[in-house]
Amino acid sequence: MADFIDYLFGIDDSWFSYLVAALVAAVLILHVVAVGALLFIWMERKISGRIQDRLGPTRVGGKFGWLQTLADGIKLIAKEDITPDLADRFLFKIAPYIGLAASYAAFIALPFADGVVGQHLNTAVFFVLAVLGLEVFSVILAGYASGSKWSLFGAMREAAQVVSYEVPLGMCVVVPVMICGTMNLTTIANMQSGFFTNWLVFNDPFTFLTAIIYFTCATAGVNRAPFDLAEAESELVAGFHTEYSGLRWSLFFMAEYSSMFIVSALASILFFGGPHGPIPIADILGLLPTENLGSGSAQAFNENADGFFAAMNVQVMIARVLGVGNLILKGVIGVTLMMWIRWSFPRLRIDQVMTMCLKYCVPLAAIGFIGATAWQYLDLPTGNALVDAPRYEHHEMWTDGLSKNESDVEAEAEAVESVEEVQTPHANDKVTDASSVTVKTVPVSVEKGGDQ
Amino acid sequence: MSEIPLVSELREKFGEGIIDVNLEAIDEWVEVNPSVLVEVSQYLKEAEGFRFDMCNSITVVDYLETDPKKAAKVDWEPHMEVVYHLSSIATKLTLVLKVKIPRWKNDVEGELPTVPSVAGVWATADWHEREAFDLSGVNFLGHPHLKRILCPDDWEGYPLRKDYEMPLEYHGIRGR
Amino acid sequence: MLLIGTVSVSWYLAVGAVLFVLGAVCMATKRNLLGVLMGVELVLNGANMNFIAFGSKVLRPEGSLGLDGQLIALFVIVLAAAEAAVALAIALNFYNNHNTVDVDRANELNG
Amino acid sequence: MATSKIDDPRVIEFDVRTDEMLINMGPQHPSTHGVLRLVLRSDGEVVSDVEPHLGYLHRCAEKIGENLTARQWIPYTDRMDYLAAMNMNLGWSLVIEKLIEYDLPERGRHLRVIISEMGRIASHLVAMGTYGLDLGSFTPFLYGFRERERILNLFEEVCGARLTYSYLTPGGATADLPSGWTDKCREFLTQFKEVIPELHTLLTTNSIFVSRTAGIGVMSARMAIDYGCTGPVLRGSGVYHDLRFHGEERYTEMYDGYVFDVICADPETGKYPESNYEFHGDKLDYPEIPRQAILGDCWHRFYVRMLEVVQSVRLIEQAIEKYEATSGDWGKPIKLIQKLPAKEAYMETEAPRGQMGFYVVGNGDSIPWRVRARSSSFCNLSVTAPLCQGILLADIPAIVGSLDVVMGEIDR
Amino acid sequence: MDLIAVAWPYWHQFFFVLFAATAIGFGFGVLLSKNVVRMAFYLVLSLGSTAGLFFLAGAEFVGAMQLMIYVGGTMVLLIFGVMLTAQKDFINMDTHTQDWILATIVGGSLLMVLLFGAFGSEDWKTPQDITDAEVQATKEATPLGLALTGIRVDTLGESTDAVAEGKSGYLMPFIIVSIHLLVVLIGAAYMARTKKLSHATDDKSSRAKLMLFKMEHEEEQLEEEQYVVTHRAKSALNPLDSENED
Repeated sequence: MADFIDYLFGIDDSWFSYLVAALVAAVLILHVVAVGALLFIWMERKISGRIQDRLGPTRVGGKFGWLQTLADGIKLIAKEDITPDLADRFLFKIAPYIGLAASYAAFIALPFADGVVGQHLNTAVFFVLAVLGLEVFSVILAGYASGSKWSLFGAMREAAQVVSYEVPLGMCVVVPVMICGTMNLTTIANMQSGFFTNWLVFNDPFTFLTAIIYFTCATAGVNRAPFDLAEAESELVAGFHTEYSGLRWSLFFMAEYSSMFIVSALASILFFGGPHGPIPIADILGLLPTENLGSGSAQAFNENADGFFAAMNVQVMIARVLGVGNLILKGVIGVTLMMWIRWSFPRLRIDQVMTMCLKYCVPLAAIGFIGATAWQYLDLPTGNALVDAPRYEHHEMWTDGLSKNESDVEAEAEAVESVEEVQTPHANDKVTDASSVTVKTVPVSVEKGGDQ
Repeated sequence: MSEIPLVSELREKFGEGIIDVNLEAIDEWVEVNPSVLVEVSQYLKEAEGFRFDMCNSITVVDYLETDPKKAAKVDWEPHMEVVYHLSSIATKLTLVLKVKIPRWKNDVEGELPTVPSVAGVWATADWHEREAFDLSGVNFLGHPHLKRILCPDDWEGYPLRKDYEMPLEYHGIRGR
Repeated sequence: MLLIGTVSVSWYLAVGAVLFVLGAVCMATKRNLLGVLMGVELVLNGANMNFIAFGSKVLRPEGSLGLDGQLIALFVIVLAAAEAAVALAIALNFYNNHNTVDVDRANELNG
Repeated sequence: MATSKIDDPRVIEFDVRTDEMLINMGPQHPSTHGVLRLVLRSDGEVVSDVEPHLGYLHRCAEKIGENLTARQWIPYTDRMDYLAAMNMNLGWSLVIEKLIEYDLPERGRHLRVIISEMGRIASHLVAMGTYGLDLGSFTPFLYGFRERERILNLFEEVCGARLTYSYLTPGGATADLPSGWTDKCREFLTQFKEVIPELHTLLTTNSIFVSRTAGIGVMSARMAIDYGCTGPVLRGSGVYHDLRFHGEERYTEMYDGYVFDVICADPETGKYPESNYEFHGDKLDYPEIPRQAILGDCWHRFYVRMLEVVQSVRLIEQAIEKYEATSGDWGKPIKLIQKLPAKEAYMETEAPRGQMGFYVVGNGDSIPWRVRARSSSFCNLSVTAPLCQGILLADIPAIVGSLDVVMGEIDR
Repeated sequence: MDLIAVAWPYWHQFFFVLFAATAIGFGFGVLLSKNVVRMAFYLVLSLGSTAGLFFLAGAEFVGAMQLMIYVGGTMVLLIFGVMLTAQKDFINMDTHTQDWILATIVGGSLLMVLLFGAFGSEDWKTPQDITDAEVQATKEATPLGLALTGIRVDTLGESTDAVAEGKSGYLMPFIIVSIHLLVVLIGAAYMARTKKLSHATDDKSSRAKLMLFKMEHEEEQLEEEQYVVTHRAKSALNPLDSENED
């Protein structure tokens, strides 16, 4: 992007172009957060309406009341911003922004498609989870600072719940990380390209189990019904946001809806192929030449301007748009599922939520993890192998930038030989098609050593 | 009706405590002396064959005619009646107990008349007696925490008394 | 933004040192048991900063600790979590038994 | 600070001790069904003591009754249990009829059965929906209200009002049923029967619902009777008592010739009466009683209401047939200034929330000397304090919701 | 859009100043704030900024872990503790003036020493040039993970015996820390319990116990059969009907 701006204005590498590039990315993500929240709130109303045998909003904005949320947003902005007397004013005012900032920051590392990502991180999975986990602070601080007992109850519940559910959530996330051998979300997604049988959820029974546990824990992690104890309206009035009004109140909801989308999108990347649809349309149409795909990531583009513009052709752009569409669609499906659950079930009690986590989610996640490890270790057939579909493995590794010249590739080959005796969890990695793979997992990890 | 053996048993057991029995009324009632009310209640609740295990309602009726013209015509002295409606889930019987009390204790205006509390016999009498105290101004002796239930704690007067007058104002709110 | 010239390891060490001292002073001055605990966290972070700085190949490709720095930092984080859990349990126990979190009042062992 | 009575399991072992606090639940709280105020004494999430505070809706309706004639007070009964106003009208009408010894024509009797059982269905639907709401499920509420709206439409055709009907009066009813109304009623029942399994799926058999209600707020039969609990609350504890069977003759004769079950679990076997509920020609069984449920818990109270709805449907079906088979007078209202004899009468009817009693003392004038309403919710609510000891905060809406109180009736 | 890699000199400085300023600033916040909840809040921000510095120094995995374990886990725990004990008297606690003076003197001199040390070495003070590739390489987490399992990929080229045998990793410390953590968590959970009552820790929950207790006390004199007349057969007729028939 920055290169592109340099090129556009005919200037040299300067901080200006990077600033513009960063702003563009930031604004785009902000749109996902803000417009996404608008869309999801509208969706929630329509979906709950349909579930409850009514219409939902119908008037504002012409058909289907699609501008209803915007109208409500304007109303909320116009409302008085009330701070209770007993509140800790500073914390009370800042709390909603922390939540929004956390869920916004998590988008930074979330790849919408190969190369469409705010900041490319090698530890993207954990970054997203970690940053999303910070959202709990907004709830705790809001609950504490409100000076209301109901808010405090909500905050305590939230703290206990989120910290507990992070454990099984992390264990579930480790499974795809373990199978793919990387924490890079782009790579994890690319490893699931091709037909839907290649999705990790169908890899083996344990990943299927893990996907379900992940979704359950994610629902609990973002405080959605039946785990929405922090804002249980029948018990705690409105929980942690009892005392909030106007814009600050709506910020909590923007944060909630965007984190719903993040966990759904993360689920789709980790288990459901991410930007890759069930049928590799882009591949079949030849939009995404396989030799481009491996190096289609951002840092490869940034290698040099030529490489960047070479890759920036129309075909790849269409493929990326398809990928972004796919991911957003899957995320929306996940969000819809959460809404469906919310409007169908009563709420659990706090001890039941904890029991669910400690008695069911943690052991099941552990079983899923051990089972998936054993499956990999024993090299049992994956779901993809059963249907005998072609397997695409597009590993995009940290050495992409290094192994550009022939000598490096040779060195890599040597490295492979030199460390063959090193048994690692990835030694039995899946069979790969040599032509479509840039670098193989294990050798790449040790290539640096070979270099020296 | 099966009240007749009941009445004879009651008379036998409590003698002077049973003041009056009316079997012609729509709902047959027994008037008892306040001093034996708790014992009678306990007996009625536990006696084989009756088992009045449920206290449906406790009502206080204020007999005071405020209109002097009509007051001349009535055939009773001003007094209050505490009416206990009892029924039995085990035997499906019903009974009305009545206790007659003066409107004010020792006829001193403001001193609440007293009746022994039956909250120890039927747990439900707890709230009913609080309501009767709140609205009619009857002091139930031995009640665990006799305080107003429907009106605010600092309300003045007992609204269901015939001579009750709405206060002119309550915390700055106009009463009438 | 170009106040300090190119950032070198020393600057990271300086940040670590400041955090360390802030934490140490915090430990010394706070009367609230949990405040003391927070000081400990700051101290550990200041120390961690040094490991990261020395282990960073970005800052100092030649002569860096390499992975060891990051690994030790990881261990420090994990141990800090364990330390916090134990300290918090002690704090709660103290609170339960003494009805206060003022460390100055924990003087039972005084002669 | 919990007391240290070791033998008393009411003192719960806390993971971490926090300080006790007093919390006001209500009068403005989403799950207190109006303006009930509960003062909770809680240590963290564990509530050790609950004290209900009433009176936020107090209008002293009894005092008003001492200044109005019997028929004029009918609208005030509407405003007691505003969710089952027809049944309130019925209770007052019957006690006045008892006082003036008036006998209702047969057509009016069947009319009253239709109307009061419809009122019971409407009330139980609200109870079901709001209970779902208390437990955090919004959808059953709207499902219940959708059906209730249909009943209200029918009521509107009958009397012109949708909430405060003032339809049943001493002497009968203000008007006969409009022509063609019974067909609409049948139509409603046909479609309503199909909805019942949906409601069971949404709540009764939902595992989260079961885990929230089963074994919570267990009330023994003795306790229920001692605290004067009546209606579904009493029957949920396994006490076989329904005034439609066991009440005064003047009331039970209204149901002469009707076939229906008293919904109550047999404490010996724990079984409810078998289903007589036709669904597309097949007999549809009631949902299974979950393993965790204990007789007298919140789940049973809810279940009793759900099954009573089916019995009401049965009753209405019979009543419509009987009503159509009879002709003549439906029972015209008594005169507005009908003189009341100098006697007193007390009568209880089986309203949806329990036994609603009215007591009237006449003095020969048309205005009663003393009027008294014995509220079923009032007595049912009094059991809150003993039930809510040593429970979790989230159980309070579950328990109070299962008692199904209406503040209009409690505060009068 | 890989900003840090290419625009290294600019962005490194910018973000270093940003994160260092917030880390130190909120560190001062922790020190100076009297309100314990705000202290915790400032500490969260300070630690978060430190995580930013870790990212900046190329330790992405450690940074993410700092966010996840430290900020996300430990700090939530800490705030939880603060809220449990934050009764009115303990929210604000003043420090004695003599403590302040003493601490400032000792802390100031310590800072001087440390800063002197930090800037004392020319080797540390002079920035070194790096290539993009090295920036990328240092961010990979796989070598870190392998090192925790005992395999040091970065030292494979070296020729010491330990390296040749693959023993230069951190497998043993990793296992020790894992067990340590487990033991500590169990111990902490045990310690934090109030050991007042152990009555309700049987197989049944205290809830069930409570219920049984209530039932026992209520049903002492209960003759249940009095209340529960035998259950009606289905389609029971109204009793009045049968009376009429009789």
